Amino acid sequence: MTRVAVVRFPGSNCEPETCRAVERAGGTAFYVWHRDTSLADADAVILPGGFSYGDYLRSGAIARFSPIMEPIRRHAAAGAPVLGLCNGFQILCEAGLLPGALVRNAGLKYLSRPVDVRIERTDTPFTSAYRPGEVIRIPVGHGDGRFAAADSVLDALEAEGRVVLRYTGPAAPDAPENPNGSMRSIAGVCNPAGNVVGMMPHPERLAESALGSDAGHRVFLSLVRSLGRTDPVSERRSPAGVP
Amino acid sequence: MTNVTLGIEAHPFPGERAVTPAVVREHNLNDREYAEIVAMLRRAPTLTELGIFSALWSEHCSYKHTRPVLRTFPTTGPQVIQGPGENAGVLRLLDGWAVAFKIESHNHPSAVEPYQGAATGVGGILRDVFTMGARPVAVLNSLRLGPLDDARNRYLFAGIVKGVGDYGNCVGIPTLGGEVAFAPGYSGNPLVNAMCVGLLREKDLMRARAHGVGNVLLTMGARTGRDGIHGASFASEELSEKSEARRPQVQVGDPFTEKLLLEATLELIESGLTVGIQDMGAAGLTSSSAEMAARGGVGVELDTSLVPTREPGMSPYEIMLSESQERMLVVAEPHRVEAIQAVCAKWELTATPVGRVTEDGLFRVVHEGVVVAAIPGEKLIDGCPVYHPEAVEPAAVGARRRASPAGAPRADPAGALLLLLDDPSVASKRWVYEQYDSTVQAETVLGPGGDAGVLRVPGTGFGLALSVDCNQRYVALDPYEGGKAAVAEAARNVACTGAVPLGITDCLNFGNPDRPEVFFQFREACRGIADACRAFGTPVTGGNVSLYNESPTGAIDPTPTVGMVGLLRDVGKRVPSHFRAPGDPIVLLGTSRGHLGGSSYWEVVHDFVGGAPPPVQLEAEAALQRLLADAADQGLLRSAHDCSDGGLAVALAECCIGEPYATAPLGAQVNLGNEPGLAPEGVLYAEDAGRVVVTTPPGSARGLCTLAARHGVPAEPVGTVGESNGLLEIHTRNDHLTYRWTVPELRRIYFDALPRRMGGESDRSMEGR
Amino acid sequence: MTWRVHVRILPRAGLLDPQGQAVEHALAALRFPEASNVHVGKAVALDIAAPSAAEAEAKVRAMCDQLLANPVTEDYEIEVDVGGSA
Amino acid sequence: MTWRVHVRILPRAGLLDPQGQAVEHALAALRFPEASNVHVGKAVALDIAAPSAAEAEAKVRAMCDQLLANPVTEDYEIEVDVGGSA
Ligand SMILES: Nc1ncnc2c1ncn2[C@@H]1O[C@H](COP(=O)(O)OP(=O)(O)O)[C@@H](O)[C@H]1O
Ligand SMILES: [Mg+2]
Repeated sequence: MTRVAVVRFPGSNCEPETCRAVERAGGTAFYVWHRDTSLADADAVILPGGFSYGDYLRSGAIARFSPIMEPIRRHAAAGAPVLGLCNGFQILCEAGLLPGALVRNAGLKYLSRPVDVRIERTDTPFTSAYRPGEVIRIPVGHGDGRFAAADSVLDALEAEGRVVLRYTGPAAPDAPENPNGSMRSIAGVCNPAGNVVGMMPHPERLAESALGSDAGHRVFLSLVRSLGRTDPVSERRSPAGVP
Repeated sequence: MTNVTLGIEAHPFPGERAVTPAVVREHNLNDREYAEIVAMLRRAPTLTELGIFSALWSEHCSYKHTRPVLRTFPTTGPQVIQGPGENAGVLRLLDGWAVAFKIESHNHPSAVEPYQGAATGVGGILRDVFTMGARPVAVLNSLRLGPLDDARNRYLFAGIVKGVGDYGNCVGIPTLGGEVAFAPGYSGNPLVNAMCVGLLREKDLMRARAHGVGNVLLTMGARTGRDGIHGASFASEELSEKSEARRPQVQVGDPFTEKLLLEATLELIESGLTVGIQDMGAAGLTSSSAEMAARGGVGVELDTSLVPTREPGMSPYEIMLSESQERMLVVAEPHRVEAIQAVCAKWELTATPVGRVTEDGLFRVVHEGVVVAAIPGEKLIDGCPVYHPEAVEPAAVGARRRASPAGAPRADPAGALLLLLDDPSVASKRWVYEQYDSTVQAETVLGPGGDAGVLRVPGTGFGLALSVDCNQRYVALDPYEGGKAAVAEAARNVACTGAVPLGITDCLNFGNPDRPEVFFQFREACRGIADACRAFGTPVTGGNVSLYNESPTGAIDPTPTVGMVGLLRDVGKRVPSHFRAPGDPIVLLGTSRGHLGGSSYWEVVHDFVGGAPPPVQLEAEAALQRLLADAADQGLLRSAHDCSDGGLAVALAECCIGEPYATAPLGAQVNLGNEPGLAPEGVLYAEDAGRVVVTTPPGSARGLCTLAARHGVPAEPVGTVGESNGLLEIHTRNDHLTYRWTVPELRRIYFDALPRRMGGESDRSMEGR
Repeated sequence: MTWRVHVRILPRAGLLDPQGQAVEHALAALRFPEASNVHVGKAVALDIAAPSAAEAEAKVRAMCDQLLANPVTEDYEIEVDVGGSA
Repeated sequence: MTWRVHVRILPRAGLLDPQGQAVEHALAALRFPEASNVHVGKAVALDIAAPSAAEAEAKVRAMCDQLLANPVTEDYEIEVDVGGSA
């Protein structure tokens, strides 16, 4: 069984659905607390969405100092999968595990809506079950989601193919293509080795057809498959209980 | 001066102000109430006691003007686990699950400081629900503002929406619905009503009672500051220049601490470590401790010098009356205190013993060894005089009901639809609900933008449908019919998804009850709510009264907001609001009478607010609700949307425009108006109650009509869904006219109305953080 | 003349400042025990065209009262950089 | 000695500052055309216990580098109020 640690920071709030999404894909999910100093033999780590430390000062700025970040760094350096979703992405950027920063949306308001994103890379542990260039519609919910970095960094990201997800429009005839003004419409990036991925949209929120779409399911399926330990029974998307 | 006569002794805290007649008046206690207090204590109260009485005997806490009327609500039913009187009402669902829900106003604080006022309103209602052991799974909000051409109203609107959003978003509770309306009476007096819905296992229900003499009281969560001192009595007076000056310190919300408090509270309840738990809402420590004691039939003693404060030198008066947010009061057996503190520490919170349960029935406050308050606890809660204000309908209201518009309309019947879709009260509220997280928790089945929000109960196949509604125009013109209409619309919205309405919570926003016309509105609106709830079998499980919603410019429109919860047995069968596919037959359910009284059409196109609002036929509404649930269950519905503001034409336009993120809106061809003598305005824009536009799968229209006949609901196939980006064509049979609109244009107007008006307002999003 | 003006907007004393508290805790955890009484607010920087520093300040005061600061929850301070530029 | 220290954190020059732009527009709409080049950032105020103003500043610089400012998108300035208090 693929063991996935879902990190709870004070103020995280997407942990239950993240665990359910992992389990629906055939993995085993468990919580680790931000003060823990080990990942309890996890094969992969997910930093879930939410408002760690209330987003005070800057989203992710305080959480990055949590004790759990040390084992996460080691895990990442060893090439094992690490995924940051929304606030988790913000924390990974603040921690320097991913490049750039996520700043206030260009519209200056919190934005909750579905977006269309294109899968730009399918050789990461979190996107391998998608087709290259596939466009999926999943929700965003963030106030600080505008990806920003120096031009040189952006050029390097493009050159190295490290843009994993890009906003593409339109998700509605009258909606802007790039919902938060992210530079180069970037919705998700990875580290040079491709094992650390961060994205602003929430695949875990739309990962079962009972809610209208399972567009996000394959993020978790990719992970479980890439670790090569799929449990054939639970892959049948049995509805998982709340962990 | 020591206050000893024959009563129980209490002493002024050194340095505090003497209780003079002026000070009594400042506390909003009238002569009769003060005399009751002196008689009860058999001496003059200390300042701390005066503050305690002032808080608990405010309308907000005592319901002294409204209790007799509220008693007339139906509150029982097989589904009711907990009716009014606790922090939230609780209804039974399936498989051992129950739903706790409640609505509350935060009008006055939001008028002063929109961002924090609205944010702390959400915080308060979340605590009311998790205090019961329920995990919050949805919030809804009902907002009323003055017209958006006024900069102050735009500022209030922007701040309120941001405040509601930031708080719920941060705690991680999806906002699944709400309503917003604009009318001149709300200028300077906005309404912010927030509803929270939580889920629990019936066996885990926690009631907020103190019992067990010797048990310990602990405060848990944030420190106590000077925030909102006298918020409860502030909320019970009219806004005036004077209240500006003696405005309490603004309460600032901290949703981050709230989230920790939520987790810690649920863990404490689940672990069985507590005897009782209650949030500190209005009047903070005073009301939480006094109410818990009264419910448990015991006394309490608090030592305010033990309460952790944010600032040094706070007096017992200030500590008792502080409305600092994100605090809870816990009652526990002494040997559990350490375990409770350990749970709190895990969530980075503190819990501090500050008092104990006593056997003498007294509400006693000690500070640094001085007894500063000693009041018979039961009388403190029940002793407040009850008032029966006079209720008279002014003749002018009756005249207004009989009137009809005089001048020429601002547009012909075709152009009227464009004006209506551009009216901020009718237009899409996407500008609002995009600022609210509606998908966190990943149980959202139908998000905002339709008739009701629907969520799934985790780990099950069933769900809840939720809606908040009130048409204040109807209530102003005819409070009884308006009260009925609020319940009927909420129930209809819930029923449109296929759910069965289960029960309501209400938030009764009115003006000053001492004015007979206001109390008339109150009494009659409540009678309407009660009658409708009886007819639908949806008991009132709780709610909130907000009076004195008046500013120097006048009273608000009476606004009894109804929050409805419905049960959807199979979320797989939920019915969305909007048209789904070209070729689907369109069926109109209900009876069209061309009733334009009280309509949006008259308001927007004739600048005339008047006429009698459409009467609600309660039996017909109930039959319609049953039909919708049956039809959904049998798979006969592809979409269902009720007619409300703007009547049938607006409802059809909304069905065509589609869900907010639809890639392409759909057209429709519709034939209307068999009723002889109906003018096109009446056919298009009448607001007859009890009507729903539905679509069926191709070939099922007849089946639906047969089912409708069995339920006694008139049903008429009226047309067909058209092509994407097509036309909405409405043919009125009486006069052989066909009205045509291009749906993409309707869509643009409908979605652009609020952003166009609020465009520049984002600057004030500097508010908050 | 153009003046560079800085405005510092902080939560009013006595009001809860959860952001300031969070930062203070974080600093303590990072072994900066020397920090206390931490508050977090907004900084606004602007160029103001005005004949004198005093008039630039008066203008910005008006801007603060009308827009930049919340009169109910915030206090502000204005600093005009000495020596404007033509 | 305790020093009152103010930190001003502004978006790095050249980075899009939508909040600054929005404020500039709003000011123009309120008839303050004299404002230009508006930027909005954060103000942090703290008391620092340190033997000298220079050491207080050095401490706060370290806090900024580690926590208070984001090196990718923000620049900061530190001001130590002259004359600390004992
Ligand atoms: N304040 C709000 N918060 C969240 N959603 C809202 C709000 N106002 C309106 N909505 C969404 O827009 C939908 C349509 O609103 P409205 O036109 O008032 O509906 P109805 O007439 O069916 O009650 C609501 O059901 C809700 O989903
Ligand atoms: Mg409706």
